[in-house]
Formats: sequence, C-alpha cells, structure tokens
Amino acid sequence: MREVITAVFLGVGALAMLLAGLGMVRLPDLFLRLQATAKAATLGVGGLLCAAAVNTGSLGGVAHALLTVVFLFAITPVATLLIARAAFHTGVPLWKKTGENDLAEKYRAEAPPPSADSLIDGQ
Amino acid sequence: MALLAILLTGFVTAPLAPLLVRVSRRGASVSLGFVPLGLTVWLASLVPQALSGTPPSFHLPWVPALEVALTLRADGLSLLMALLITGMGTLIVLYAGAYLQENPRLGSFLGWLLCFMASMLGLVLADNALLLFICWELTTVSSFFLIGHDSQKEEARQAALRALMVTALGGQALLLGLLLMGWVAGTLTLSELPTAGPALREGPLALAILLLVLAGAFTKSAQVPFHFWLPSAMAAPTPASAYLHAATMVKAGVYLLARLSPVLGGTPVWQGALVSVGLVTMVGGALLTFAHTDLKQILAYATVSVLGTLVLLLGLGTPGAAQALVVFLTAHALYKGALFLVAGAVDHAVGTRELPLLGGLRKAMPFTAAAAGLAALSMAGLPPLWGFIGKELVYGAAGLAPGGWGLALGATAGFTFLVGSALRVGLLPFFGPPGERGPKAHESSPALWGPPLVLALCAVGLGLVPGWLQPLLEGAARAIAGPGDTPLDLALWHGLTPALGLSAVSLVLGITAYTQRERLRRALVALRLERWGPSRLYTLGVAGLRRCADFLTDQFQSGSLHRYTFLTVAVTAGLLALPLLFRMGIPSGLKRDLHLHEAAVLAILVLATALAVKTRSVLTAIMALSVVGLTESFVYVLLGAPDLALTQVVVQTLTVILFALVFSRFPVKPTGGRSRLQDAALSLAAGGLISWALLHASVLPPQTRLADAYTSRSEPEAHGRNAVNTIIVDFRALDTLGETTVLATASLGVYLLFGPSRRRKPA
Amino acid sequence: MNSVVLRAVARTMTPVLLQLSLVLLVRGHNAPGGGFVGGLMTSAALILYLIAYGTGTVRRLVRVSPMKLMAMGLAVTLGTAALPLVTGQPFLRSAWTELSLPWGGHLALGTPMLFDVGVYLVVVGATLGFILALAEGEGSEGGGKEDL
Amino acid sequence: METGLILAVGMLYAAAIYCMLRRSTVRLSLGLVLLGSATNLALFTTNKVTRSGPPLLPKDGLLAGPVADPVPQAFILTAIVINFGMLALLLVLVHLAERTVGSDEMKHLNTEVPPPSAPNE
Amino acid sequence: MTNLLILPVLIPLAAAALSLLLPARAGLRRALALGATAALTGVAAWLLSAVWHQGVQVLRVGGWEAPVGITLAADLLSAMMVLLSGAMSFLCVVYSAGSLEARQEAGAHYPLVLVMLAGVCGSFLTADLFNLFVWFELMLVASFVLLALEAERERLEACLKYMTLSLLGSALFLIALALLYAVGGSLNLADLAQRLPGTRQPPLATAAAMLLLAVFGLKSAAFPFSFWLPAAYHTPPVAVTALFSAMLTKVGVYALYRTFPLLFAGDPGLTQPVILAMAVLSMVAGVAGAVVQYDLRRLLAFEIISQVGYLLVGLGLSSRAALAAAIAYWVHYVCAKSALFFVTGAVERVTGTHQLEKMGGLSRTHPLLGLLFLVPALSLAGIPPFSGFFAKMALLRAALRAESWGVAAAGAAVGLLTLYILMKVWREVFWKTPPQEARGTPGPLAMLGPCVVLALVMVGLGLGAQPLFVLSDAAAGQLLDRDTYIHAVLGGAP
Amino acid sequence: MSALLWNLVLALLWGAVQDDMSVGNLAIGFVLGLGLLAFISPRPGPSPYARKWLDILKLLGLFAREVITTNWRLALEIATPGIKSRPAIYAFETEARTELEVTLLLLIINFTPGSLGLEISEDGKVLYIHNMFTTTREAFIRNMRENVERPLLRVLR
Amino acid sequence: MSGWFEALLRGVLTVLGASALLTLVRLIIGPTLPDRVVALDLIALQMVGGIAVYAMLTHEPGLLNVALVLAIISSLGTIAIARYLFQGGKGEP
Ligand code: NA
Ligand code: NA
Repeated sequence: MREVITAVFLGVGALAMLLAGLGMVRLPDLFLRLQATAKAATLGVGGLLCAAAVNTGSLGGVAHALLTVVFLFAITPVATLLIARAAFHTGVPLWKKTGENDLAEKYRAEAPPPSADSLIDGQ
Repeated sequence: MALLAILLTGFVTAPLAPLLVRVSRRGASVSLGFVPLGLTVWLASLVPQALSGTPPSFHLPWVPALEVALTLRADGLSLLMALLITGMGTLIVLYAGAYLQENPRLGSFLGWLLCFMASMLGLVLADNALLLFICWELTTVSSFFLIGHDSQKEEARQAALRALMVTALGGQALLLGLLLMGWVAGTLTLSELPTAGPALREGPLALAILLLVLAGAFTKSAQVPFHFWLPSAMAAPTPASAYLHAATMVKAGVYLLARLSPVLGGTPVWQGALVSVGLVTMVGGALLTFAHTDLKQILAYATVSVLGTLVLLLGLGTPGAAQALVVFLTAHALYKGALFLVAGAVDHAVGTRELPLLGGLRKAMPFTAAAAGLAALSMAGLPPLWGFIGKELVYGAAGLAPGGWGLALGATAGFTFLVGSALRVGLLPFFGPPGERGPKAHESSPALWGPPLVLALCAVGLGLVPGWLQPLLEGAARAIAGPGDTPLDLALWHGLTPALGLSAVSLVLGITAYTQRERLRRALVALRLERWGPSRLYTLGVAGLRRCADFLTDQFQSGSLHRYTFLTVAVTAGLLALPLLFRMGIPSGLKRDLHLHEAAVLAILVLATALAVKTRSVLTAIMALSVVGLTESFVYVLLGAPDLALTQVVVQTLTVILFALVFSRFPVKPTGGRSRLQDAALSLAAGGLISWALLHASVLPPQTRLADAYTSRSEPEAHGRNAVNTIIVDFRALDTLGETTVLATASLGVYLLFGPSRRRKPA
Repeated sequence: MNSVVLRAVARTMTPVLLQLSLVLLVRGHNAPGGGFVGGLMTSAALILYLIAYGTGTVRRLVRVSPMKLMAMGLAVTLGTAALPLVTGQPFLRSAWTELSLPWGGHLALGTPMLFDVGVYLVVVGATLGFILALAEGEGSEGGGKEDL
Repeated sequence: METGLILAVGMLYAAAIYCMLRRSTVRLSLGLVLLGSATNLALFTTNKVTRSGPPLLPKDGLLAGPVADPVPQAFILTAIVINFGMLALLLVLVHLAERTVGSDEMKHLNTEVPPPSAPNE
Repeated sequence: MTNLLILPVLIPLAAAALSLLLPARAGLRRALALGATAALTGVAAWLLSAVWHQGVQVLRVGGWEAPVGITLAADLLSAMMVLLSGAMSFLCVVYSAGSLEARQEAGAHYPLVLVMLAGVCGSFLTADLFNLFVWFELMLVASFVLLALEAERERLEACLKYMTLSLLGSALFLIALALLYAVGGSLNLADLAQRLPGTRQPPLATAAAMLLLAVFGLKSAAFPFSFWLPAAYHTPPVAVTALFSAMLTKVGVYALYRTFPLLFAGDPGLTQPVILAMAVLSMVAGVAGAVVQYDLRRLLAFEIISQVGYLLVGLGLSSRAALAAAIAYWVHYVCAKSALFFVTGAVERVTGTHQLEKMGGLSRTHPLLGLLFLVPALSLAGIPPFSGFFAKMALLRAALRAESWGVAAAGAAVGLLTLYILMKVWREVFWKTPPQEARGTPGPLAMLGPCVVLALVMVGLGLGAQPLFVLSDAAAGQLLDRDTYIHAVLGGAP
Repeated sequence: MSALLWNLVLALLWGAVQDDMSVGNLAIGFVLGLGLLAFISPRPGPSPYARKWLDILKLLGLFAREVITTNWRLALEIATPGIKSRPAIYAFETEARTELEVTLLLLIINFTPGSLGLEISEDGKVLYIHNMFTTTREAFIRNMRENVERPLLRVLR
Repeated sequence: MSGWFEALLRGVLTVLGASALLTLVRLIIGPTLPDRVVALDLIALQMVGGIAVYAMLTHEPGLLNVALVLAIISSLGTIAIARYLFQGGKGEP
C-alpha cells in the first residue's frame, strides 16, 4: 500500500520535473521559463519529497521532507523576484508575443545599472 | 707546537693591525714588523732539525670526519719557502707602512697583509693536503682584498675580481684533484703520499688527478694561458705586488708542484705538460715585457717568465733541475722583490711608473738607484750576483735534460729578453736625461729605500758567499727530487761550460734587445695581443657566461606566470609519464558497470566542465562551476559519502557567493579567451596521464585494513557511529587541528588584505 | 521593494537555518554532519540575513568579531587537544563520560565533541570573516571598529 | 561508475589546468575551483569505489553490509576546507590585483622585468 | 611515547591564538613571539638531545597506534631541523623587532610567523603523509599572507604566482597520496614503507614518487619548479624573506629526505637520476639567474635555488657520506643565507635601495657591515675556514666517491660562480664609489645582533666543524636505517 | 492565537491521559480538540477559531483547483508543439498592507501556476505579475482579487 | 522492496537525469545570464529530487538531510548571485 502511494507521488514528481526540464528548453523567454521552474520544480520536488516521506515513514523523514518543501516555497519567490528584476535591468528581451507590460512603464523612468552590459554572454 | 704557534701568530695579529694603526699610524708598521721578523728568527732556528732526518712536525685533528687535520711539517723546502715568506714579509710590512702612510685604510691593508702571510706560511708548512688547500684559498681571498685595496678605482676592483676568479677556478680544480688523490691514496698527509705514488700515477684516475692539480698550480702561478691575471693585478699597491706577485703567492703553484713531484712527477704527461707550458710561459712572458713601458707591468711579465722557468725545471724532474729551481726561486724572489719596491719608491717619489716619463733619478734617489742597479744585475744574471748562479744552474739543468739543446735554446731566448728588461728597469729611470717629472723627485723615508736595498744586497751577498745557504737549498732540492748524485755546486766559476757560453750569448742578445726596445715594442703592440690573447678570452668568457645566464633567465624566469605554469605542468607530466608509459601497460579488468542515472551525472559533470572552460563570460563560467560542484556532491551521495556531499554543497555555494561578492565589485572584462593549441594539448595530456594512473589504481584489490579498523572501532572506542566524523575529531584530529588553522589563517589574510583594518588606513 | 519579501523570508528562515546548523553540529558524531558543515550552515544562515539586512545588522547579531570568534575557536580546539598533557596522556587523547539522563538513557559526552565545537567556531568565524570583509569591501564604512 | 568517474576526473584536471593557463587571474581562480573538485574526486576514486552505504554504523553497532571507505572521505573533507580557505584568499588577491592595475591579465601585473644590462665587468 | 614532540607545533600555535585574543599591541605580540620562539628552541634542543641519547622519539597522537592514528616521530634529522627552525625564527623575530614599524608589529606579522613556524615544525615531525600535506598547507597559507601583506603591486604579483604554483603543487600532492593509498592502503610513512615493497603494482608507486618529486620540488624551489621563488622573495620585508629562506624551501627538501630513502629506496633506477638531474639543473639555473641580477634581493633569491641544488645532491647520491654532507651543508646554508638576508636589510636601510647600481662605498663608511656581509658570503661560496667550505667539500668528496663526476664538476663550478656573484655584490656595494651618499644608519642592535650571532655561528661551524659532521653523519645513518624508523613508528603493531 | 494554544493543550492532555505521546495519537487529540473548540462559542454559528480553520480550508481548496487546472495547461503547453499562450505583465494594486501579508500574497501568487510575481513597487502597494494564460487585464485582476487575495487576507486578519 | 518499485525508482532517477541534461542545455545556450541562473536553480532542485529518490532506493533516510541542506543552500546561492552579480553590489542592502 505504502509503495503504491509512494509511486503516485513519484510519478507526479518525476513528470513535473521532466516537464520543467522540457520547459527550460522549449519555452521562448526567461519569464516563461521562470514560470516553469517555479511551479513544476516546486511541484516536482514536493512530489518526490512527499514520496520519500511516505516511503520512509519515520518522523525524521517526514520532518525533513516537509521542511524542505516549506523552505523551497518560501525562498523560491524571493529568488524569482531578484532574477526578474535583474533581467529587466539588464534588458533581457521578452518573448515577442508577450502582451501588455506594465513593468516596462515603471522601469522606463529608471536608468539601468552600470554593470548591465557585461551580463549578456559574449559581450 | 712551535709550528702551530708560527702558523697562528699571523692570523692572531692580523685583526690587531687596524687597531694598532688607529693608535699610531707611524708606529704600527714598525711594531707589526716584529711579527714576521720574530717568525723569521724562529723559523731559522728550526733549520738544523729540518735538515736532519726527522723534520719538526705537528699533528692536531681538526675535522676527522673529512680528514682535515692541522698537520704541519717543516722540511727543507717548506722552511726555505717559509723563511722567504717571513723574511720578505718583514721588509714589506716596514715598506708598506711608509708607502701607504697617507692612505686612510692602511690598517686594513696591513691586516690583510699579515693574514696573507699567515696563510702562505700555512700553505708551505701544511702536511695535510686539505689544510694546504685551506691556506691556498685564504691566500686567494686575502690577495683579492690586497689587489682591490684602492677600491675607488674601477681598475683595481676589476683586477681583484679577475685575479680572484682565475685563481679560484684553479682552486676548485685543485680541491677536486686533492680529494681524488686522497681517495685513491687513502691518505691526505702529504709526506705519506709518495708511498701511494704508483697508484696515483698509474691508476684509472691518474690523468684526472694530474690535470686537476695542474690546473690549480698553473692558475696560481700564472702560467700561459692563465697568466693574464698577474699583469692586471698590478693595480695592487706596490708592497702587495712585491710580496704576492713576485716573492710568494705566485710561487705557491710552483711549491705545490714541487711538493707533489715525488708523487705525481716523472710521467710523460707530467713532463710534457710542465715542460711545454713552462717553456711557452718563460719565453712568452719575457718577450711581452717589451710590449710595456709601465715599470710594474714589465716586472709582472718578467715574473711570468720566471714562473715558466720554474715550472719547466719541475717538468725536467732531475735532481739538477730541482737544485736549479730552489736557487733560481730564491734569486728571483730577492731581485724581483727589490725591483718592485724600487718601482714603488719611484712611483711614490715621482708619481708615475711610465718609463718614457722617467729618467736621471740616480742623483735625486741614490739609494733607490743603487738597489735598482744591483737587483737588475741579478735579474740579468751577471756575476757575481745570486741571479747569475741561478741562471747558470738553469742552463745546466736544461742542457742536461733529454732533448736538452732545444730547451737550452728556449731558455736562452727567455733570458735574452729578461736581460733586456733588466736593463730597461734598472737603467732607464735612473740614467739619461731627467724625465718630465724627474726634477721634483727626492729620496723618501728610509723605509722606502731600505727594504729594496737590503734585498739587493742580499743578492750580492749570496752571490759572493754562495755556500751560506747551501744546506738549506740542498735540503729543499732533496724534498723535490730526492737525493741527487751530484751535490749542489754554487760556485761562481765552473770553468768554460756550455752554460757560461749561453749566458754570454743571452747577455749580448739582451743588450741588443735593449737597444732595439722601441722597435720591439712597436712590433709587439702591432700584434694587438689584447685582442686575441687569453685575457680577451677571459673577457669573452665572462660576457658569454652573462649572455648565457641572461638567455637562461629570460627563458625560464620570464615573469610570465603562463610560462611558469606551463613548464611546471609539462615537467610534472613528463615525470609522471616515465613510469606510466614505460613500465605499465593498459590497465586490465576495468569495471564497466554504469547505471543510466550515473551516466547522466557524469555527462552533466563533463558538459558543465566544458562550459566552464569554453565560455567567454566569467559569470557563465561561475555558474558552470556551480553545476560541477553540485554534480560532485551528487556523486558523493551516490557513492556513500553523505558527509562529503553536505560539506561540498555548502562549500561550493559559499564559493559561488564569494565569487559573486568579488566580481560584483569589479566589472569583469573577460580576457584570456585566446585559445592556445599547446595549452589544450598539455592540459589534455596531463589530465590523461592522471586518469591513466588512477585507472591503474582502480584495478588493484581494495585495501580494507584501515576501513575495517575504523568501522569496527569507531563505536566502541571513539563513541561515535559516524566513522568519518570519528576519524576527523578523534583518530586523526591532528589533521583537523591543522586544517582549521589553515582556514583561520586564510580568513585572517582576507581580513588583513581587505578588512576594516585596511580600510581605516589611508591609501 | 523586493527587500520586503526578502526580509520577511530571512527573518523567518534564519532561525530555522541556525537551528538546523546546530543539529548538524550536535549529531555529527553519529550521523552526517559535524563541526565543519555545522559551521558552514551557520554562516549560510547569516549570509541570508546579510543579503536581506546588510553587514551592519549581521555584525550586531553576531556581536563578537569574526576574528575573535576564530581565535576563540582555535583556543577551544587547542585547549581540548592539550588538556591530556596535564595528566601526562598523549596529546589529543579523548576523554568520555556517560551522563544518565533524567528520562532514562545515557548521553555520552566527550572531549571530541568539544573539539568539534572549536572547529565549528573557527569555521563560523573564518567564513563570516571572508564574507563580511568582501561584502563590506574597501572604502565602505561598515564594521571597521575592531582591532585585530 | 568507477571507470567513468576516473575518466571524468581526468577531464576535470585537463580543464583546470587549461583554465590556469589562461593568463587571466579570474580564470586562474576558476581553474583552482576545478582543480579542487578534480582532486577531491581523484582522492575519492583511490580505494574501492562502492555503491554501498555510507560508513555510518547502525545503533546496534553491527554493519549489515559493506560500507564506503571512510578514510578517503576524511581526507577529502580536510582537502575541501583547505581549498576553500585558499580560494577565498586567492579571490581577494585577484580583486586587489585587478584594482591595482585595472585588469585581470597577469601580464599587466608583471614586474619581473628582464635584468638590466650589466655595468662593465 | 613523549608529548615533547607536539610542543614545537603547540607552542607557536598557542602563542598565535593568544596573540590574536589579546589586545593588538606591538610590545605584547613581540614579547609573545620572542617567548614562543625561545621556548621552541629550548624544546627543540631538548628533543635533539633526547633523540641523540635514546633514539627515534615517537608520539602517538590521541593514543591511537599507527596507522590508525597520526604518529609524530623525531629522528636526528627532524630534531635538527626543528632546532634550526626554532633558532632561526627566534633570530628573525629579534630582527623583526629591530626592522619593522610598530604598526606592522602590532598587526598580524608575529601571529602569522608563529603559524608558519607551527606548520614547519609539524612537517618536520609528522610520520604521516596526509598530515604532512596539512602542515604544508598551513605553512603555505601563512606564507601567502605574509607575502601579500600591505598589498603592494609587487607583493600581489609575487603572491599570485607563488600561490598558483603552490596550489598546483598541493593538488599534485593529493594525487600522489591517492595513488599511494591505493597501492599501500595507508598513508603512514612507516606502514607504507613496510608495504610498498610487496605491492602488486610497483610502477604505480614510482608514479607517486615522481609526483612527490614534483610537489616537493615545488616547495623546495628546485629547478624546474623554482619559478615562483625569485618573484616571491624580493618583495616582503627582509625579516620575512629571511624566515622564508630559512624554512620554506627547507621543508620541501626535508620532505624529500624523509620520504625518498624511506619509501622509494627500492626503486632507485628511475628516481635517483631524476633527482640528480634536478640537483644539477638547480645549481646551474640558480646561479645563472643570480649572475644577471642587479637587484640585491633577487640575486640572493636566485642563489637559493642553486643552494637547494646542493642539498638535493645528497639525496641524489644517497650514500651515507653524501647524505651526511648534505645535512651539514643544510645547517650551514640556512645560517649563511639568513645572515645574508639580514645584512642585506641593514644595507638597504643604509643605502635606501636594493639596486646594486645605486649602492657603494660601504666598506669605508660601514666596515662592520662589510665584515658581517663577508663572513656569510665567503661561507656560502665555500671559502675556508667558514662552515660552507667544509660542507661543500664534504659534498664534493661524496660525489667523487660515488663517481658522479658531472655532479662534482657542477658543484665545484657553481661554487666558483657563487663566489663570483657574491664578490660582484661586494664590489658593487662595498667597494664602488657610491653614486649617492648613504643616508641611513645600519639599524638598531636588534638588526645587527642576529647578523653577528650568525657570523659567529659560521666561524664556529668552520673552526669546529667536527661535531656538526658527527651529528649529520649520525642523522644520515638514521635516514638509511629504515627499520629503526619503521619499528619506532609502528611500535610493534602489525 | 490563544485558541490554538488551547487546542494544543487539549491534544497534549489527550495523549498524556492515554500515556501515548506518539504523533498520530496527538494528531487525533488535536482534531478532537478542534471539533470541541469549534462549537464552544458564546455566539451562534461556528466560533471565530473554527471559522479561521474553515477559511484556511477554503483557501486550500481554491488553491488546489488553481494548481491542478493551470499545471495541466502548463504541461500541455510544454509537452505539445507550439506555444499557444500569450503572456502579459500586469500591475496589481494589492490590499495587503503588512510585510507578512505582502510576502504571503506573493508566495501564493507564485505558487499559483501561470502567474509569477516579478516586482513590488517601493511602497509595497503594487505587485507586477507575469501571467501566462489570462486573456484580459480585467479577468486577471478579478481572479487574483477573488480567488487569491481575499481568501488569504481573510485567513490572516 | 518489491522489484517493480525498485525499477520505478531507477526509472525516476533516469528521468531526473534526462531532465537535468535538458536543463543543462539551457544553461549552456543561455543566452542571458538570468536564463542561466534559472537553469542552475532548476538543476539544483532536480538534484534535491534525485537525492530523495536515491534515499528510498538505498534505504538511507539520512540522505534526506542532505537534500534539505542542498535545497536551502542552493536557493541561497541563487539569491546571492541574483543579489550581488546583477546589481553590481550596489543598491540597498
Ligand atoms: Na628558501
Ligand atoms: Na618555499
């Protein structure tokens, strides 16, 4: 029984991870890929960790798994914010089919930071 | 014991000289003169015992581990030399006191002079080859400081270095030679060496020993082609020249050969080398006197010629030659010392030593002139002077040798030019019209004319009473060539011998040369010997050495870290390749099981590494490194090392944070993207070799001894179930202690270089 | 700005991380962990704090200068190591004592654990030293009061 | 796994050395990181590489099966920490050097000038 | 079993930690450093006498027997080296007190010196290869920081170069250890020495030997692993350079002496010629570098490389006589080189430069300095009656008796060139008319005192060379007597 | 808060009385206590404490629905050829005020598939949200307001 | 452990490996640094998952601790990179 439940979690997690990986390659711009990581990865890691929690059955295992998931939930958005902000500052292009962009208005007033040039590969 | 005291006296009094000079400039040299004088008397008192069957000797172990011992022995030869050294030394010290009266560094000069004297005494009294060598080197060093006494003059500095290098070169060779000799003979005691003579003369190392010893002797005694240092050493103050370069030090090489001739002598190589080098030196040196007009230069070349004669005599190796040698050696010491001192007195009085500027000094400087005249007559080999007797003996010895007529002819040629030079030196400054500087000249203090006069009168006295020194000279000759069948005959008149004829010939020719001196000089100058002579060779050698060193240093110490790293890696790879490629085959039994996920991990590792190397963006490279680090820790997870995985993950993230902190402070303009094929090739070769070695290691049977010990003892003895941790904090805690200190020190360094303490300081 | 979120997360998470690092330190003798990784985790937690609040706050939080922390750690390790010298035991010889717990069971306490604490202190001091020095950088005001 | 890992280690070494040969202090420090990783893994492959568990003893003190060799692990732990300290120091030096000469190129920092031509001998 | 062996590590480390904990005052740190180095010297003397009277001394750290725990072992060579390092570091601390500014003294100079000293002594005493690695790193990191302090451009450059090559060396060291562990299953020297002969893959051990040769070559600055040294040694204060010269490269040489006769004596076919080649090349390359230098300290730095060559000759020949000669040379050379650096510092203070061109005339203005230069210079050039002569002669003697003609010739020739170089210095610094008048004073007693002491030592070791040779001969005997060391370290354990 | 504390005390009591302090047993005690506390209230209807639990459950329910639907869309988007979504970045004026509220709101938005917080204005009142699937600004803001923000604030306040 | 379950675990590991390789492709091709940071972050998460799976495969629940630390630490790294590298070390703390 436990193995079956574990298997379900494993399946969800593995699938989410695979999708995230695929998304990294397939999705056309940074923000979409951020979406893929943020969600699929949290879902994927969450699934896999839950599988482990169920499988081990020990309190320690559960605590570790849950703590990891909680931490990831908490910290990933922070990283996302920082990366997105950096991306805007450095002029990372949006996918051409992106619709409205309110953030562009906000940043138009601000000057880009001086170190921006070096961030694009090969420059 | 007496010998030791005699040896040490000089060394002990030498440091006192500067102090004494500080007390009294005038009194210093007189009081110091009592040291060599006393030694002379003391040595003279040893003569009877020395000539008996058991010469005075002394033995004290010094460094037994190296067979260095204070073994001293005073046989006839040693005593003759020692008496020359101390006797001359007395006069030179007195003379130097006056000559350098105004010189601010008189004290150090006298000190080095006494040090030299003591070393020279040690050299001739030593019965241990290494003790002899020690003194030999000490004479070299003290002569360096004596030659370079006028250190403000570039000429003096250069001459000192040149003399030092040439003689030290010989010294190194001599050391090797002596060490080989000691090894072959089993002893380094000079008086015991003759018993090992056959082994030394005929063993497989015989030639090497001989050549090394000859190199030492020839450089010290200024034989062609090493002679060039001697004329340039005339930059020394005249008392030093008279003492070192006429009377004593240059004879050290001759003394050494004389001392070793019972051991090494008699072989064809010995004879060939000594005779040919001696002959060339004798004739060449004498001839070259005519190329110069500086009194000291003339005397220096004349000295070279005489040294050649002495070496030639040693090469002949007959008892007669030995007798000629000792006589001629003393004669030369007396007259050449006198002439040098005369040259110094003239220089002191007139301010020049250039013959064209000198003349007519006999009235102003009568005593000096007298000394010069007598010494020159001795040098020219005219009766009844001591020099005449010496010359006759040389002719005799040369003539008696096999192929003697050729040698006699050569000797005649040499003496011809010496006669000419003697006339130039003895006559030109004192006769004829006064030179440019002449009129102002006057005789200086008795200390400047007394010593040369004493030496000159000795030459006369010995000529008139030749038998006075006979026992000692015979003893000395015996030490060289063993007991001869003919006793030493020191008479002025032997009848009409061939030698007398040759003397007459050389006298006549010498006078001719004297009259033709200008023509000769122009001819010699036209040869431009300085352009292709050995002196030039030395200069070229030094320049070549520098260029070679320059090249080497440019190549290896170029300042380019790239080259340093490249060479280091290349050499290491080469070293590693030696055993791997030549002694090991392809490893067999490699494990080939690889799971899919492991393959993926390895692929990520390799790809990320490639990215880190390939990318031009430093920040990308940092991220690639992150992946490498993560993968590494995943490998640890896969292979049962969670402790490592934990530590690696944290460390690698902190590393990335450090990178981020640093590179956030300066915008990185990526450089060094230039890809060099050779760099890549070397890197791959090195990496490949390391893999190769590790593959070989991987097929060895696993070593479980320690692992078992730790896993079984960790819990019961170290109270921990994590074997890695028990190793770290208990079994091998000392490593950890060191390692934490490393980390702390690194942090301290970061703090010192970059932390608040630095910020507070104004830039 | 972003720091709203960053600060909130840091404030909640840093204590958790510090706790975790202590767990790693304490259980190192029996499970993966130990002074090194514990110390490194502590530094990591403080780095999170540093990113959110800046170096001054971290210095205030730690109170002791990293260099002193390090020296203290060294003193602890050296002291623990040298303790056996007093009784003539070999250097670094460990000593253990069993502590009976009031709720039953035993707790083995030994000098290696103290040694590990010293290591922990050194590692915290050293890594914090690195990070603070680099984060403050030359020319900035932060810190700057301590003597070496 | 072992063979593959060893080959990867060789490649890591090659990459590290290549980076260190790049004439740039920044690349040099990157190379040092790679060098550290390569060396740690090399140490790890020395004795038997095993997929068995870590050298942790269960509470009852009896090992169920084979465990990994703890000795190289202890060595690597030490090496990791040392390398980290060295790297931090190197990074600061790189930074200071960059600030001093305004470049990360080693040649701009070079003061090992070729020796001046000598005065006459 | 004696805790005496840990004291040379513990004393400096404890003093360093205490230094950092106490307030940063120059006087306090100086006193701590002086006390620690003096105590260390005393302990080392005690240790040497213990080894002399009772044989190899051993400490099983933590009470764990080899090879489970780390064992410290002191034979005569180790004890001599510890004593030498202790005494030299004491002199260096005295010299530092005389030559450094109060600001530097109150800074981390002394703690770093002490840490380095701990690393050095640890390296001399350990009988475990990985532990040796740790001590090496400790010594290295302290020397990095000492070198880079003040962060001037030249020092940064020097430190970067030194660090790059050193860290490369550290990586190579670990590879060698990995191979040895794979072959022998232990890194305890005695244990390895026992096991290596029976290994299934001897060439792999040789490969490790080659790597160790490169690693220790790097540490000891033997050509062609010497590139870092000339760049590094002329930049820091003289007190630091002298310390480096007395210790750093010596530890590399020591490691070679410790490991090769013990571990790789069975396979001399490949390693001995390589060592001899390295020795000769070092002699030549070092002296060649020195010939062209007109910067006093760089010149002396190049000289180090050539002297290291002499030290390696002993190992390359590996006969008892050669080892003994090299050990004696070692003692002499550490004193001579440090003395030269010390005098150089005083000369630089007087002249305000370390360019030979800008100096001159010191023999007239500062005759004492001249004398203090002359003694170590002549000694280093192997001129009698100073210590260097006997040492060099012993080495040549051993080379000749081993029929290594080339080595003997190179030794003699390089000795000659050394004389040339040092007399060139003499000519430039002490004889030549100075282009500018000297300004400074030769420094306080604390600067000249160590020079005088070392000069006396060199005279003493020359006139009284016999005890040194007896001692080094015994040390060489111990090096070749592998069984005693193995037995002492393993202590009867399997 | 004090209600939660009471709840925990009740759970511990449950365990202590039974001399079974295992996690499972304590959880049972907690749920029973929650049931008790939900109905012990002076006012009619569920107690505020119980209402909070209901709000949390409602939030989780809404949340789960969002997660499942949009993850499915995301998965389809990635797994099938071509990208059909038309992303946009909208400014969203939030009613959240405290640091904690803003942070939790952002966490929830981020966890909601298809939307991702990219930036917060300096005053913390405007969130810029990247959004994959919504077609209009109005629809997006309404959805955010009703399905994410309000339920969350209800839980928090 | 039943056979199918072990096979499943191995399969999941392989899937994770493949997924990580895909992510690595993004890290390699970029094109911008933020792209790479995102990829790096994801790789770390994939490894966290991998460790969890491996913990099940080897019955080593202790490995979950490694997973936890890895998750925490790698996110910290991502934040630090984003914070310091992209903002030039300037801006508010
Ligand atoms: Na050195
Ligand atoms: Na060194």
